[in-house]
Amino acid sequence: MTTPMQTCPECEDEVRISQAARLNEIVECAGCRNELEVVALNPTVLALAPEVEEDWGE
Amino acid sequence: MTTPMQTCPECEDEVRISQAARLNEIVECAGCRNELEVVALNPTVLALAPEVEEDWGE
Amino acid sequence: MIRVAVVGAAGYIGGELLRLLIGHPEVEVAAAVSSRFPGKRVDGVHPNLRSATDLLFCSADEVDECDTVFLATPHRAAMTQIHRWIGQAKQVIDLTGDFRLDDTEVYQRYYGTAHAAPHLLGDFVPGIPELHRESLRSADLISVPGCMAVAGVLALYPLVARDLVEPMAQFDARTGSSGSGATAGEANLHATRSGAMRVFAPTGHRHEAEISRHLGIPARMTATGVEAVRGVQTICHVTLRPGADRSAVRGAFREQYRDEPFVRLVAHQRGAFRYPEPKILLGSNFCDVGYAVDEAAGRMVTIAALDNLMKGGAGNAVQCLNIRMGWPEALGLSFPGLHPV
Amino acid sequence: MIRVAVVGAAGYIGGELLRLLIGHPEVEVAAAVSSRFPGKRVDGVHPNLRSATDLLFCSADEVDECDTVFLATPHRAAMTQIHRWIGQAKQVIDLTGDFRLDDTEVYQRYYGTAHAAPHLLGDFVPGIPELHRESLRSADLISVPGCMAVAGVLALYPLVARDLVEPMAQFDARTGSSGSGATAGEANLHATRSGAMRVFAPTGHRHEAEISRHLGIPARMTATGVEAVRGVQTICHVTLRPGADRSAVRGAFREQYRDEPFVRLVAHQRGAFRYPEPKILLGSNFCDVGYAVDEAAGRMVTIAALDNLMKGGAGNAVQCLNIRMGWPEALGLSFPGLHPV
Amino acid sequence: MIRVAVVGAAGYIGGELLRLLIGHPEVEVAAAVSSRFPGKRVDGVHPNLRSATDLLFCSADEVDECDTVFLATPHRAAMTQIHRWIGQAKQVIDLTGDFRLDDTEVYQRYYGTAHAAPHLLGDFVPGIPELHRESLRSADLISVPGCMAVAGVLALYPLVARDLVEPMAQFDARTGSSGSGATAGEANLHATRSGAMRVFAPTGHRHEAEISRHLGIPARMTATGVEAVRGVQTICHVTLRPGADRSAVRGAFREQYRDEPFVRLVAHQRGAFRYPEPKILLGSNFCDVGYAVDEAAGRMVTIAALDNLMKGGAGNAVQCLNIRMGWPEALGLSFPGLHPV
Amino acid sequence: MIRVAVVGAAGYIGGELLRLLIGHPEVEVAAAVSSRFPGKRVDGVHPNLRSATDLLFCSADEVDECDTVFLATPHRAAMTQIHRWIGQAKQVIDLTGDFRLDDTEVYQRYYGTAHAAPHLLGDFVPGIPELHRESLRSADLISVPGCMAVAGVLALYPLVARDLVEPMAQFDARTGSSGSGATAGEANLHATRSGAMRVFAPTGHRHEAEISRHLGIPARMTATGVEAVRGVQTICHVTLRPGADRSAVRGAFREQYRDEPFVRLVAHQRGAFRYPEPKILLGSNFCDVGYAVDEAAGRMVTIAALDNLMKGGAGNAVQCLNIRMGWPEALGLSFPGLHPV
Ligand SMILES: NC(=O)c1ccc[n+]([C@@H]2O[C@H](COP(=O)([O-])OP(=O)(O)OC[C@H]3O[C@@H](n4cnc5c(N)ncnc54)[C@H](OP(=O)(O)O)[C@@H]3O)[C@@H](O)[C@H]2O)c1
Ligand SMILES: NC(=O)c1ccc[n+]([C@@H]2O[C@H](COP(=O)([O-])OP(=O)(O)OC[C@H]3O[C@@H](n4cnc5c(N)ncnc54)[C@H](OP(=O)(O)O)[C@@H]3O)[C@@H](O)[C@H]2O)c1
Ligand SMILES: NC(=O)c1ccc[n+]([C@@H]2O[C@H](COP(=O)([O-])OP(=O)(O)OC[C@H]3O[C@@H](n4cnc5c(N)ncnc54)[C@H](OP(=O)(O)O)[C@@H]3O)[C@@H](O)[C@H]2O)c1
Ligand SMILES: NC(=O)c1ccc[n+]([C@@H]2O[C@H](COP(=O)([O-])OP(=O)(O)OC[C@H]3O[C@@H](n4cnc5c(N)ncnc54)[C@H](OP(=O)(O)O)[C@@H]3O)[C@@H](O)[C@H]2O)c1
Ligand SMILES: [Zn+2]
Ligand SMILES: [Zn+2]
Repeated sequence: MTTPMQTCPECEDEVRISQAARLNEIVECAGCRNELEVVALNPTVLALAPEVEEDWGE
Repeated sequence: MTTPMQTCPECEDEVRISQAARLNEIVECAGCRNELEVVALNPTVLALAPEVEEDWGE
Repeated sequence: MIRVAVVGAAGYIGGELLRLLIGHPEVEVAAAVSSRFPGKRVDGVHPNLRSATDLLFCSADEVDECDTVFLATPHRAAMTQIHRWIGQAKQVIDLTGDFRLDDTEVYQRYYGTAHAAPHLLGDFVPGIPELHRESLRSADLISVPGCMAVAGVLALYPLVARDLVEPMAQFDARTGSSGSGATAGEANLHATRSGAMRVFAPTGHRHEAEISRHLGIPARMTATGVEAVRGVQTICHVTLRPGADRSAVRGAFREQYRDEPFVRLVAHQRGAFRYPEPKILLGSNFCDVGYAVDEAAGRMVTIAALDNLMKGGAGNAVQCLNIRMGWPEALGLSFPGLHPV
Repeated sequence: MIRVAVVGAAGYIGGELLRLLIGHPEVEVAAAVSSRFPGKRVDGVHPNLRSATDLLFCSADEVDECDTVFLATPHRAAMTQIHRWIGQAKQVIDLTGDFRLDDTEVYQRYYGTAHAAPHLLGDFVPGIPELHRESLRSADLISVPGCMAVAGVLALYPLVARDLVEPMAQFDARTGSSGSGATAGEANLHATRSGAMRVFAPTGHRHEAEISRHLGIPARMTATGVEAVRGVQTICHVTLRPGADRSAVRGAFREQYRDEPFVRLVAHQRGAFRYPEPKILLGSNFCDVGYAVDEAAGRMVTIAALDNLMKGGAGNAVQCLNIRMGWPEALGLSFPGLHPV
Repeated sequence: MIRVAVVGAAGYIGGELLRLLIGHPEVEVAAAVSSRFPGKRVDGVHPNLRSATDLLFCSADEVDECDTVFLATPHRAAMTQIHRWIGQAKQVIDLTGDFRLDDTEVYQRYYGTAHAAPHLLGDFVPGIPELHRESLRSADLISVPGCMAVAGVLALYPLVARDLVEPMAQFDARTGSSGSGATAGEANLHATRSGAMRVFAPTGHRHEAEISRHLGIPARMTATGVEAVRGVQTICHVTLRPGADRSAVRGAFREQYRDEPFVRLVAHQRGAFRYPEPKILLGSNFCDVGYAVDEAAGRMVTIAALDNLMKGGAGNAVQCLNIRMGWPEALGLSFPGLHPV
Repeated sequence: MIRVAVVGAAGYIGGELLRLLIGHPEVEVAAAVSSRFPGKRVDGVHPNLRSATDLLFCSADEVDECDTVFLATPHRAAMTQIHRWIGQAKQVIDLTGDFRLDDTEVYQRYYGTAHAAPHLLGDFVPGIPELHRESLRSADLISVPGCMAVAGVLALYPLVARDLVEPMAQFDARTGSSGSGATAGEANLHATRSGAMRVFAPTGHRHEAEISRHLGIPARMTATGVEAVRGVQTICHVTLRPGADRSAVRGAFREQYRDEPFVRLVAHQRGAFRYPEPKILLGSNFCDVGYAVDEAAGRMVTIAALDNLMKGGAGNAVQCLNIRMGWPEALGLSFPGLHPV
């Protein structure tokens, strides 16, 4: 079961959150592949998870 | 022995013509790699030699 | 089952068409035309088709009536032979450059020769499902665009259609060696072409004209041959219109391609493949499209990648056939591509 | 429809299994196990699966009961986890080296460690349809051989089975970089590995032991990493038995492989692809086999080529699954390979 | 004979410096600094130096006084260690990004960190002989620019210096995998990086800032990793000023580079190598520069190519050393490059 | 200073000779012969020589007397033209296959044609400094061996000379595309040759005959074209004589090559380059040689690598010239090779 869609704060793509989602759970946005943290429940609020910038090294 | 420099009609680079050059002789310009024809002597006049366009095929 | 013929079947596009059509559940390949190899086995030229077919090449004269003819000859040959094939088949799907432009003067400028069948130019429907799907459903003359043109058009169309960018596009295109066909000369010798970054068209590449036609804005293209056999990638530099921002750009792409079976948005924040890259598309019919917006500078970049023999040619042609016949659009085109590769 | 799980799903073999199983009409992928990426999208690691699946990786603990489990972990992990998976699925198809040998001493010699589940060694049916098709029809434990071993065995079996060659085989194997998996270190850095001809196993390669087991003759192998991502080719030098000639050799191969769906004989007199070459096999499940006989010298050479992730691994595993389930043997394995590429 | 030390000697730039300096008739390599390999043979890391040297790596603490120190460490390490090296050598030639910009704010913007030695920024002479030869003759602090920056600056400088183009340059840069150094992670795994067309910097590449500094006009750069180990190529799109035509452009390049030992004009009408290409430059110190003018459109393209480890780094640094020491500028840099390759 | 002429100067070997000879301090290139390009610039064909020379190709008839002529024509052309060149120069250094064998019957068998100058076969000294240095000091006719032959001979000679192995050698040779010259046809088209593992000589390669001649034992060779432009690697399988062990093998190689300027022993326990690999040898004149002994099996493998245009051809020829002229043997041959590359 999934709740109705949430919107990714980065790319505005729709993100599916399972109904069993807990606070601080990390989900991945399919649009931009950012990691999103569930920062509030009822209603669910998503925020960009802090992350070290990934380097391609070029 | 070479005559003083001629100028390439295509790229304006200097082209060395041997003093023994004959009419209709073909020389190659170092600047643009076009083939140049000696179309007159005394003074020497160079013209672009007619050439099928080379295709890279891409 | 329909019966199809492929003209220019011994070439790269011809071979890719054969691979797809032999594997297509609704199609029977009735003829594979080659002037050099009539009577020879098709898999002698296309070794990947060993055990897939016992088909032999035939000459053009041996072709019976059939439903659809695919033209995969060099430029110019299609427009001189077009009447013959129109007489012999219900549909002609042309993959050459001959019927891609609708303006004879532009044609003359870019191809350096007069058009041999100018009266037919207006009858061809451009083989771009994403822009012309409805017309393709009933089209009997289809002209599939050039590989870099497909990439360029798909990468920019959502922005141009919504007036998000200024009307001028600068393309930087890269292509593998199969883009020049199987009949190329010594510039394509392995030792010369291997590892190349060959700027073969610094200005004035022919696909400029096609992109301009479809987008209605001027396009400039610099094209470079890089180390690859298959694969095209285009980078496009455009200036944002006042008011256009990242969100509008994102929305435009998402809306435009939401339901497209063969266009994928690839503009991720992480991973080695965060922007479109041809290598994971080999053999697949996808055109991957991505973008990056520099809001501060008021500029943006779009990126598109595809397999030039697939979405850039034969695959796109089969997609058009599927649409024309009312079949599922992805029929025979389901190979997703490989990784690693 | 059966439900399957892939363990080691974030690796190269795991990714190839996912590609094949997601596209397989009789299979539902119930679980893709990864310890590093649970909860992450599968297409984040395998970008070619974008739009093919929304599947997420899960941890081993999250796997429900399913019909078949594929093990694509590093060596050693399979034999220590085997009981868990046997308890959870009806069939286990192992792609690691753990159950490929039937002799614990040979195992110890080639892998440098004691076997963790020696009692099970005899229960695994080797995943070589060409030699063990009948046993595979009812096998619940299947061990798919190594990529170079498959090539080596198929290239030599017809000759050994008919006693046409002396009992000693010298192999020269070449492999692309994907053969060492996605977790390899700095020796696989692009700048180091690119253009390599790296003799990584001058003597004593592990696949020697597998080949010897299946052929019943001593085998020696020198293995070299060459420039390629996918692809394995083995050259095998053998001495003809007295009386064995070209005709006998040709007859042996033809008879052996006449009806095999995934073995093709390639020993032509002309063309650039007259002997087996991996590049036209990328993504396909074929093992191409060829040979050249030097009657005067009483020696011959056999040549085999395959895609290490396909017939050399995941493709072969799916072929075994098809046999086990009684499905058409080529189901989900019909991609013929590309040319040019 | 001068005594030199190389810091970061186990890296790609460090290894190239060692190759050049060991072969340089006026130089003795006194120290090759590596933190990971002190006491280990230099040719263990750089196998091309086998039989050329018995040198061992040492730690930074073991370095005696010497004449010149080359810094080939990662970014940031140079600016934190700079005082140490200034105290120990008469000249410091820095190859990192740390002293390439003269504006701390621009530095902060492009490198995402505050500069650790801002007071020294003005003391470094840019290591571009073609622009700063006179200053280099007496420079004791030299900062060698980035590989794509060198290419970009040399390709555009003659035009900008003569006001032939509008003040905005759009660069499309392509680079081989060695550009990211020997310490890169899994994005540089062979199977992932091989055959790539990876747009790793769609906008905002750091070399933009360097180019802008040297040319005094805004520069935008999109950078793509393509299949190559060594080699950089930049394409630059600019708009011609009114009145500027092909003849003026040609004259500008010819005049500017007539006497430059390491810049060659390559803009021919024929041949596969008619524009600059990196592959024939491997190991050489040339930067080849070419151009194509589209007078009708009022636009032009410049093209530059070099070996990123040579003219894009170590070779350029040695050229600077030669100038500083009053030696012939090409000393130790005479390798012309290979063809075919 | 001596004056030299290169015949076949527009080919790959010819171009490499020009590069080396133009850079050689004791040599002046008096003539570069080409039938297709007389009067054209040499750097039009060999773009790496831009700025190194203004030399033009000439026809054979325009060649004046000179000291040394290098023949780099296709096979057969050398033996039919040999008298002309002997009359015109003091030394002839032939790089073709025409004077490599000393037995006309073996020649006929391997080349399929009768020899045109059999009386001269005995007059040519083989251009293998490691075996014939003394004779080369006064040789006026030198025949440089084939690229794979040089590798094969150097890899095995120390063992054969000391009777450490049984008299039968099985070679597996791999080569880049430049090995087939610049005039090759469509099998060398980039899209076909790229990524190849093409077994072009499963049995009976011509270099077998050369190796047998120099080693005095039968040699068999299987040759494969792999992805590379330059580079040859040979693997040789031999059987140890009773009593021969690892220590004896090691001693043999060390003793044989201790003072050789261009043979390096590479048989390390660690590192990605622990055995000979061609890629770090591009442009260098080294032949790297390594080995691995399987004492238990009584067998061993030797491995050799070189750049086919250098130690496998032009470089070796210049080394022979240096010896003949009494110059330092490495004059003009000091480029060590690149890494990474
Ligand atoms: N390569 C690509 O990436 C690509 C992508 C999109 C579109 N295209 C277009 O597709 C067409 C074919 O390209 P390609 O790359 O496949 O070229 P190709 O490999 O050179 O093949 C062309 C084939 O056409 C045949 N042919 C030559 N002259 C002909 C004539 N006068 N009449 C009929 N057939 C003739 C040749 O075979 P026979 O001489 O044996 O008949 C040849 O096999 C071109 O128009 C090209 O622009 C190519
Ligand atoms: N590559 C080939 O050509 C080829 C061909 C035939 C057979 N094989 C065999 O197939 C197996 C996988 O090879 P590969 O090339 O795919 O390797 P790989 O790319 O390195 O992948 C192995 C995967 O196993 C997982 N893993 C690591 N340690 C594990 C453990 N202790 N338990 C469970 N999973 C673990 C890893 O993912 P997580 O850490 O995220 O779980 C990793 O993604 C090997 O046994 C190999 O011999 C490979
Ligand atoms: N690659 C190019 O094309 C190129 C071109 C021009 C300029 N550059 C610049 O040159 C520098 C080196 O690049 P590269 O490609 O050679 O990188 P690299 O291969 O990664 O080498 C860097 C070397 O620096 C050493 N190092 C690491 N951390 C250090 C520290 N804190 N202090 C001192 N040494 C440290 C490392 O060896 P140890 O850990 O053993 O000391 C390593 O071998 C970079 O600043 C780069 O921007 C590179
Ligand atoms: N490639 C290698 O790795 C290698 C290594 C060692 C030895 N070799 C040997 O070196 C020789 C040249 O090989 P390559 O690879 O350089 O070949 P290539 O690239 O094909 O060059 C041969 C050159 O010979 C000229 N030529 C052709 N026919 C001729 C004739 N009848 N008389 C005089 N010149 C003729 C051609 O130029 P024009 O037609 O313009 O005169 C051509 O440029 C061959 O004998 C080969 O076996 C090659
Ligand atoms: Zn998002
Ligand atoms: Zn000119």
